[in-house]
Amino acid sequence: MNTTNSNTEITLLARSAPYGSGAAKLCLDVSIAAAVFEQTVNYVFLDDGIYQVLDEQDASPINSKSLGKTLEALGLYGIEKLYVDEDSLRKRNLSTDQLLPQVELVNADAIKKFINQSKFVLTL
Amino acid sequence: MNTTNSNTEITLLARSAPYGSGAAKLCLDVSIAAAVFEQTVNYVFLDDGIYQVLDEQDASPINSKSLGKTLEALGLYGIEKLYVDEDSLRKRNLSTDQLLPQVELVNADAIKKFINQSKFVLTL
Amino acid sequence: MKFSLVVYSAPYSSQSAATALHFAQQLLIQGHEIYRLFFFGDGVHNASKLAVVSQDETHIQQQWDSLIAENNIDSVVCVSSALKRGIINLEESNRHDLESISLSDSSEIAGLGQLIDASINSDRLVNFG
Amino acid sequence: MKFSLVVYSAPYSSQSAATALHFAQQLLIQGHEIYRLFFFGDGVHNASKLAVVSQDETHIQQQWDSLIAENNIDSVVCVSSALKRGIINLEESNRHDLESISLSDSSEIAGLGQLIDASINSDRLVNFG
Amino acid sequence: MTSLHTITKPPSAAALQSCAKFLSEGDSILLLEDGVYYSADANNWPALPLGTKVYGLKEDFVARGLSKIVDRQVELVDYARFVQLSCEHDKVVSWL
Amino acid sequence: MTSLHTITKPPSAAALQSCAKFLSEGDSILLLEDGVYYSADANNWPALPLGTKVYGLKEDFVARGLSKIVDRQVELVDYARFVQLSCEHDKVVSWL
Repeated sequence: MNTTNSNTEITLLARSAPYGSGAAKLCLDVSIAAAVFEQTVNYVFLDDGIYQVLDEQDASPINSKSLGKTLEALGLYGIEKLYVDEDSLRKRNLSTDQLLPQVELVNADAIKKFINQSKFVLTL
Repeated sequence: MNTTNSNTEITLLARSAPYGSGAAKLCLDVSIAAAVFEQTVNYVFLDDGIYQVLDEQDASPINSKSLGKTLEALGLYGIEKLYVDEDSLRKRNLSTDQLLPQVELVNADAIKKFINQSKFVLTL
Repeated sequence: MKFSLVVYSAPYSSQSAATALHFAQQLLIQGHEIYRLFFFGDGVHNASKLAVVSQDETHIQQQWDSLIAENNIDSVVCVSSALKRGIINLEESNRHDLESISLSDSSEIAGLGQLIDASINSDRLVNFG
Repeated sequence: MKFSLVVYSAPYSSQSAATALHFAQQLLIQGHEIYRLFFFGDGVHNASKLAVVSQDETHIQQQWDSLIAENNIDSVVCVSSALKRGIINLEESNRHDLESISLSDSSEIAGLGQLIDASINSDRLVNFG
Repeated sequence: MTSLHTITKPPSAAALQSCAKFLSEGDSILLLEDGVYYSADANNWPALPLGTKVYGLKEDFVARGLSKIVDRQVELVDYARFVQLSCEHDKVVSWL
Repeated sequence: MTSLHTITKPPSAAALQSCAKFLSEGDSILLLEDGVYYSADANNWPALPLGTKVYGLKEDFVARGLSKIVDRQVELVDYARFVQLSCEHDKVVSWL
């Protein structure tokens, strides 16, 4: 494999609610793989993906791992920021104090820029 | 099996667009099975299910069978009417002349009655 | 009461399979009867015996298999959904020289008539998908 | 150009698997190179060799298998998606005494690194799901 | 003939909006799986007939970090009560 | 860096509405699978930046009975052109 000697920018647009479907988990797995192979990852939460970064998730009652806890720990892999589309947040009547501490609100122009400068965009 | 000596009323609420997912086809299969076993079937199309009863479907370019054609032929199994939620139709800017000839527009009260009097309701 | 459950979703792709399993376990705890489990569409993957699940995840297929076998429940995968999704029994395997079987021993392949029968002969039919 | 395709959906449950297949066929017709196929999530079911499909339906798994084998394409199913969905090779089968194999001979099991590698080394990565 | 309507998809799928149009007297609603997000978003609630009981599956609220922001009209229940509700109503309608 | 954005879900999933917020100059849209229903429903079109080309996959329009009610701004294309469009843009963004 020829991965380590080139750096590619990847944007992940996480648009699905966690737990109900497997999409959020797949997106998370891609983010970790990309970070492990030293690619630059822009991890953006929009639409129902906003629900992935809600604070105080505890998935033990449904025998799952808490997605929020893993997202919180992504700094270990060099993914320091979780970008949240401010428009999606507003539409769901949520505020940043209900979200994980790592989130950073971004507007549509910032997300457009991520998409533009990335080689590869994945929406899940 | 102990099916033939009792008649049960079944309401199918078809809410998915055809072809994109397998849901519409599953619902159709249930309708035929129920009719074959001489149960009473109320086949109701609402939300994106409206798209199932669009006229002039020709799924040969995507190597599928045309769902519309099979729905048209359900009279053979004793399912004479395809009930269409008028509210869903209006919301999609469609009119009955774009739909299969068998369709009959119904309002929410009629659908509520179907649900009420059925032993079993399936939404797909 | 006599319940039948219909499961439309595959494990790990949708939470509904786990919800259905939990509901079924609770039915038995409360002394209700499960007349039939019917796996339909992607739900047929719940009855795969080839799943290899890591220790830290719930092995949903195995839990279904145990629940069904231990309680002697009638469990059916829909024939038209199962075969094209690669869920096959010994008979289909032999017929098509596939040399492998993917359907759990605790479930059998049958037609949609079993779903209609369940809707007639159960007090409640509950859908999970 | 060098393309890689990622397929997230199972055949028959979503049209996307058929769309991806059609797109891949057209790529080869136009002389493009397919660097890698990566089956992810429910997409791993495209690489099942146990599907039994009736004559009047398109056998999507078989068409993938032919396309991959005839054109010698690098085809990968994601290990973490595949095993828990019952898509296993000889090695996993032996390790867990399952006596059956569900993965097509034309595909192999590998990790997500292969997806990242494809995103770096292809001109275009196209997702279907 | 009363129904227990189960909602498992998030508000963006608008299943509760459809369901609400067809509710009869004595019907109840159970929010579970991703349906629990309705509870966090008052804007997305359709008008429900007066007296419609709304239940929420506690396990799914806790998993999603919503147990503290439950809408006041939602009563949290466990699986045992889910089974009881299925018996108390004449049928279960699952809005898949 | 231009993108070809593919929309495969019906208008009720609102993927085009999200996609529209992030379009850059030179970007195009391809409606396919259930995304083609956007073409039948003018109410559901979000505002697109001036000059955004919208393509539709012909096979999927015919399958769904929509080939006669195509919105005027949609240009029908076949799979061969789909592949070409993937090459002409710098990347493909699939709104799954």
